[in-house]
Amino acid sequence: MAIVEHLYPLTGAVLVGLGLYGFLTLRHPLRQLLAVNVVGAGIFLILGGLGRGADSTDPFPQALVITGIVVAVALTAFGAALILRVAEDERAPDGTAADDTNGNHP
Amino acid sequence: MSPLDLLVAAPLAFMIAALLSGPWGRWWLLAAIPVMAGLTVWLLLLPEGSGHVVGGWTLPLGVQLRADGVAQLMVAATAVCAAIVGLYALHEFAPGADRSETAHGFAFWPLFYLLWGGANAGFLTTDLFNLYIALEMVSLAAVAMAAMGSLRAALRYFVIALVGSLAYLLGVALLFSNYATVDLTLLAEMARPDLATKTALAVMTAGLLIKAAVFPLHGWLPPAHAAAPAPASALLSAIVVKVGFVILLRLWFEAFPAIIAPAGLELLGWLGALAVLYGSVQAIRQDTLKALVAYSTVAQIGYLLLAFPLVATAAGTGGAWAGMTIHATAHMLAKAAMFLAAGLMLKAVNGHHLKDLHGLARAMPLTVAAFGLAAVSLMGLPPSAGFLAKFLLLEAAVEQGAVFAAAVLLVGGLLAAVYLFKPLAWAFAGSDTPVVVAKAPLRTAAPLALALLAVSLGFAGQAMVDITAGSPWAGPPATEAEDVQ
Amino acid sequence: MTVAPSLLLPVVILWPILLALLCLLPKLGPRMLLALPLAPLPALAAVFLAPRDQTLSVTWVLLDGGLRLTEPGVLFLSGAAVLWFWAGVYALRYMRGDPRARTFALFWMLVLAGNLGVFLAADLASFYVFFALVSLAAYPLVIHDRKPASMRAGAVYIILAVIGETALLAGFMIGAHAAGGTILIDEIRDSLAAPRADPLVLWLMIAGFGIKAGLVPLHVWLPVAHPAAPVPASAVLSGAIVKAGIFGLVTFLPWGSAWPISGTLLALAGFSGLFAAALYGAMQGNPKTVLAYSTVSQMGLLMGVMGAALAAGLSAASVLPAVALYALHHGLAKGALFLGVGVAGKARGVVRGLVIAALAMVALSVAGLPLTAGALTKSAIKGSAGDFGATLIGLSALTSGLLLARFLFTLPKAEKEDRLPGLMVVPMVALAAAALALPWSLYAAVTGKAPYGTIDFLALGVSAWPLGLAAVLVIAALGIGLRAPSLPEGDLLGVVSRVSARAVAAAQAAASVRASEKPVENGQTLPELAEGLERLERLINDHTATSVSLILIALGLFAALT
Amino acid sequence: MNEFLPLLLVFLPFVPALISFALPERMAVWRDVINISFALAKLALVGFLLLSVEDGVTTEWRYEFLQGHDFILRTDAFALLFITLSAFLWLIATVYAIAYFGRGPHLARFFGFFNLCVLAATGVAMSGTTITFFLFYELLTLATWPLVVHKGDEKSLRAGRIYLIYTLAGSAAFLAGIVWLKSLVGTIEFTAPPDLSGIPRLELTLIFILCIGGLGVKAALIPFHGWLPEAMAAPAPVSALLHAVAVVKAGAFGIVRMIYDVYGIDTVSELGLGTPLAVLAGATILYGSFRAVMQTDIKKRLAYSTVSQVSYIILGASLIGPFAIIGALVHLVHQGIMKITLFMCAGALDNRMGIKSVADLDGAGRAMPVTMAAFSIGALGMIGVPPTAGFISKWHLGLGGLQSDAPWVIAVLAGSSLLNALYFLPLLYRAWLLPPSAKLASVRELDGAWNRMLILPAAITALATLAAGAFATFPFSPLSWAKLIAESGYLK
Repeated sequence: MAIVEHLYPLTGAVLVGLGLYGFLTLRHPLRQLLAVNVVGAGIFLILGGLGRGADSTDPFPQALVITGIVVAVALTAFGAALILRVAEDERAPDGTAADDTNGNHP
Repeated sequence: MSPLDLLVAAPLAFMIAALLSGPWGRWWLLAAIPVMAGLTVWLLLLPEGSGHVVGGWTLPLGVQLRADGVAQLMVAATAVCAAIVGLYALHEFAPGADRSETAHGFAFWPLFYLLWGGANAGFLTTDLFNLYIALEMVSLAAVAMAAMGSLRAALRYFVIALVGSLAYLLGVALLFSNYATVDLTLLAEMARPDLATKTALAVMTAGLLIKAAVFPLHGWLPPAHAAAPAPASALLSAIVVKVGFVILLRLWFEAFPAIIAPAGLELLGWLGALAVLYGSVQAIRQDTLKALVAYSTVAQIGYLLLAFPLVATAAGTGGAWAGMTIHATAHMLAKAAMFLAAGLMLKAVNGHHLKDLHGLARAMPLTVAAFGLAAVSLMGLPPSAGFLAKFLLLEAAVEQGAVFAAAVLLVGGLLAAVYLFKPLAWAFAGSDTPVVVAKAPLRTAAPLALALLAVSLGFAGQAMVDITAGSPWAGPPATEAEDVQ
Repeated sequence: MTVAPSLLLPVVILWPILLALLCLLPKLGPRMLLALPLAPLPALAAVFLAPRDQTLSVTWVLLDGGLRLTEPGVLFLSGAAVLWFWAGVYALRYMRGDPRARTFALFWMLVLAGNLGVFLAADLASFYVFFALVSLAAYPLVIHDRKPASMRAGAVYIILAVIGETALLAGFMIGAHAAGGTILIDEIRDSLAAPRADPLVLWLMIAGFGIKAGLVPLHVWLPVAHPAAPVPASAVLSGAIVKAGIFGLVTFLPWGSAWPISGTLLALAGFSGLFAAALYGAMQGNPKTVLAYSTVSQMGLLMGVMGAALAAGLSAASVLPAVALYALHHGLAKGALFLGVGVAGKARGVVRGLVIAALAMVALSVAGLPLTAGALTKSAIKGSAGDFGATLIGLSALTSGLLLARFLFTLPKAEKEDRLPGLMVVPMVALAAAALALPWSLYAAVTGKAPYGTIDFLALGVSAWPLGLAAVLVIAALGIGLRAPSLPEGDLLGVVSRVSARAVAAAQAAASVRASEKPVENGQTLPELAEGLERLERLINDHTATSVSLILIALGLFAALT
Repeated sequence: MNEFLPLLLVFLPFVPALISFALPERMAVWRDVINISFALAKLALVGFLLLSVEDGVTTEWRYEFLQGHDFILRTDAFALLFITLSAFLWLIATVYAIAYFGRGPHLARFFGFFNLCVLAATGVAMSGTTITFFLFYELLTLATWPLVVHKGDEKSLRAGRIYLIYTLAGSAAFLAGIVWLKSLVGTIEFTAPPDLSGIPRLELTLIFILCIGGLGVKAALIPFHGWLPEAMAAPAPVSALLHAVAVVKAGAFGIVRMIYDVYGIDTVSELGLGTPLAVLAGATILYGSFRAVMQTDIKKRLAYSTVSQVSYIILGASLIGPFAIIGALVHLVHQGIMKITLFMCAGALDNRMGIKSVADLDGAGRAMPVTMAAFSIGALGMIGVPPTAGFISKWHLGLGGLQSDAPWVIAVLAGSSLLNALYFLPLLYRAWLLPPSAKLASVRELDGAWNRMLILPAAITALATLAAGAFATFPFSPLSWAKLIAESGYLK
């Protein structure tokens, strides 16, 4: 029973660990973004699991998780767009991109 | 109705309005400024610590917004900064000739209001999860603004900020699992020194340190802040990092002062000291102006953390607390002024480097004066607010016998003088007057006003001290501090 | 009526200063030569009219001091005033047409003011002011002709003058402190007379005044500086200005208390100067240099006597009148001799013979030929000198005789077209007459004895043997055609200046070496450090590093919190 | 009304500062007129205050800018001494600066900061607490920096950098010291020294070292004097101001305040802190003089001379004794008028004839007799030749040294006088006695109103040098004031 009781948090912790590992080792921004999403999923799992009571489910953590997921989706979308723009810029032949106009580390 | 939720809601409303108005979005600012000013004044007039629960839900379910001293001060300072930076940006972010300019002109204004609203939420909320949302709003706006300068730097910023947010969120989750609430005021009552709480606190703090760009987690800041357009840089350096800092304050001094061991405070203090020294040394090394100013932010944030052990050890709502909050305010104003001035100067000479400023003091005396006045406050020289803050911190450090902290405060000021006088020296160099093309020269008034405010707040020291002392948790009660030891 | 005479004292000083200021006016400047004889007139009036030993306190000026004419001061003042007057008359003719007449007049007035002021000062501050004025303002007189030799002499003069001033100031300060912070000269002298007084004060004062008065070995400036100046200036330098130093000793030395060591040292220095300077001077080729050495010698005598008296602890009343009288005679005589150099250089034939005869008379008086005024003053002073001193003084007639004989033989010859102006002859004659006559008339008043109450010719003759020997030697030398060797001026000065030149050169060399060794200021300091910082910053910017630090900080915080 | 008088006095120069900043260059005449009239107004105000202080009335203005931290401006006798000096020399220096720069470009900034500088100096003088003092002390640093780098060439920028590093480091040390002291005894007003008896000696000593070290930077005590000779890169009016009134004086003034009003002479003597400081000052005197001898640049020579001369003040203050403090106070004024004379003359020589190094000086006295006469008086004053002001200072310092059982002071004074003579007299010699070069012969010193205006200030201060010495005991003379201050406050 003990394991089942802690199944959600434990799985969440594993996901956080995996995501973190990925984030540390992966170099491509898109992969990093995905790794971060894995971490996020882990955290939501932990949070969501908390509300799961024996008789009734506490809606409060669920609400938090839903809000969190909305935020995470928005951010992921934004990040993906950003990555896309960077990739476009890198592909641009003339280098007129707005990137690094103020090159701080020339 | 309460100004508390309006302060968050109004900017968001303006955001939507700006988003919908397209090319004319920027003119909403003229409506936003009086509205926000009114709300801010209202906030300042509220009695200390008066709270407002959003939507009528009671705690622990509801989300509480509360006007304590630090919130009042930070919201007010943010309003001033945002208003002035916004006015400055009216020219810069207008529909322009080419596509990217126009795109920036469209994009900036919604982001601006998002940032403003997010920051206000971050300063006013006592709900940890809501703070997460605020943090993300601000980060999103900040990254997008940074992206206007350098996509690459913005991406790096984004990824790292995301990690920080998640670390914070993890902590929130842990706390909720432990206490079944995420409201600070409630947590403060039931805080227990157990494993989960400590883990949560450690993880959240680490995450917030990223947001506040504390050494050695500041790596994202200089490229992003240096690359962004001047008004964006000003907002980023002035406001965004402060949100992380204020949440940190709430965690350490409001929610968990009872379980915090001195060693933890010491650790933060050390990080702050290192940040001051490291940021200053890096700033001295820079040869581009905005990078220099950005590193200066790293150094200045260090002071805020340096103050942590001082605040905790201080006897009451004494000088250290006031010093820390005044420093945050002063830095907000001065750094915004400095970035705006830097932007004007660099635009005028069409360069990035310090040497491009050659002789500019004669061509643009007012802009250079604004830069200089802001520098005075950042260096902590009298009679500026920066001096007041540093003086109060120094006094606290000396009273507590914290020799190292005192030394860092003084040396940090000196190093600041070294890097800040570098650009000034260039501006004063030579005897000829360079020919510069300054578009919309009236904009000089913006940095000048901010810098003058930063300096002249030094005369209103007691008023600021009084405001910040209004926090119900400004400085832990003496008994609790003793318990820890 | 009682007020008026004492008010003369400030006039004595202010009048020449006023004249000096007039010299600054562009139009009036060169014509101020005519005013030279006017400058000392108030002093002459004061000699007769001003009350003695009555202090006129002057408030608001300097440190609230005063002016006062003491008994010895009267003699000094009168001698100086007479000399300044006649030298002024002489100068107004001698300097006519000189391109730097204005400068000459200006500094003449200033030196005059300082010189007379020294004799009147009642407090340290004003004394020091006047002493400095006379020292420093005399420099332009010394270098008046701007010849290299004069410039060198001037440099030596100014260096020693400044050192002397400094020594004096130090001495004054310590003295004033010992006397309880007062600045009144009398009180300081009294405190020096106290048994536990600090000898340092005395030595500093002796050094300071000694430099001015040509005390061996501090005299080195004198034989080069006095001859360098124009003739009338030389006359006042040698006749009046050195007396400022003597007067300083007269005023400040604690008469009446015995200072065996200090006194003996002063006596030794003085008497050695008496002989050494005379002998060295006898081997000079320039008549003015010879006279300058004579001054060193004569002042040596005076200081030797004062030293002896100090060692013996004689009272002021027994020493000072004789000293003052001697100084008076020397001042007038030396003035006459110096002026004579100029006169002899323009006189021919019979006139020249007369001039030389007159000068010889004065010279013999200085050397102490019996029955002359010089002998009179010497006899007066012998009383204070002790037995040994008296013997030495007697013997000094030999060296003085040789020296002054040398002087007569080195007098310049006139050119064909030279005309002897009366305005130059009259001052010389007047001074000579005064030198020969005044001591006679003053002797009784000063010493309280009649001169030569009983004249014992035999004793006189015997006592004159050194002078006779000198005469014999001179005649013999002339007879066998022996010529005196010509030594360079300035004796010890040569050695000192060579050594100091070498030291300066060495110091300069050392300084230049140090300057070249100094590392060049480098804007880009410590490149390795900069590179290290750069690398560190790049590392921190990496996301992995950031996340690792994040974890580490979280762990650290956790550890710190538990 | 009297209550606001101190405030008015301090912030009076703020008006011309703002006006100078704001007026365009073509209205330079108005700027000159306004600057001079405000300088005159300030002088008049000071005169009015002098009379009231003479009657024993001190006015003060206080404002609690932070709880427990008062901002106090007070006109005690010592403050007025310094203010009188600064007001007088401000007028002089303003006239001189106007003549010196003529109608050059970018003068708005110069006069703006020039006025701020005077504001800060006045504030330093009138500060009634340590923290108020610090505020103005730091403001002074900031206001002078733009003046130091005014020329904008490589040398000036370097000088400005060095100046800042030195002075800000000094201020930091000073700040640490006063905060430390305040944490021990609370707010320190300069009316009566606080009770320091309960505090450990070590702590007091450390604080003293911090404060004196910090102040010593501005006062150019060795080893903190390095910035001063560098700052010579600034234009002559700035140097004159830096050396005579503002910066170094603020440091010396602060040290006097430290010893007499913060610690109190009893504590200082009990801790045995006076003698080491006096020895340090003595060493500075000799070292500065010695270095001055080696300089070939006139202004550098003067700069090292300042290093030496300012330490006279510190020497007098640290000896602790009636004569010594009188000497210190009177030298505060005397050094000001003498040094400003020298610098204004040096500036005039440079301005009119391009004379910068000692070797260029040959025959300058022939070409510019009035300037050189003023210079000579200043130089003689520095040497201490009577009856100049320098003599009066030295006299009191020497006696003070003896009174405090420090006879070595006499040796220091004597040595310094000799060295002073060694580096000043050759200048006079060259200027007056050597033949002028051809280019100097064409200079006509007093032709034209500008040139007369350039010479006049130096002539006035030279006369003041003479008068301050010759009429030292005149009522209202610097010496009389110094005595009044010493008797009324410091020798009880």
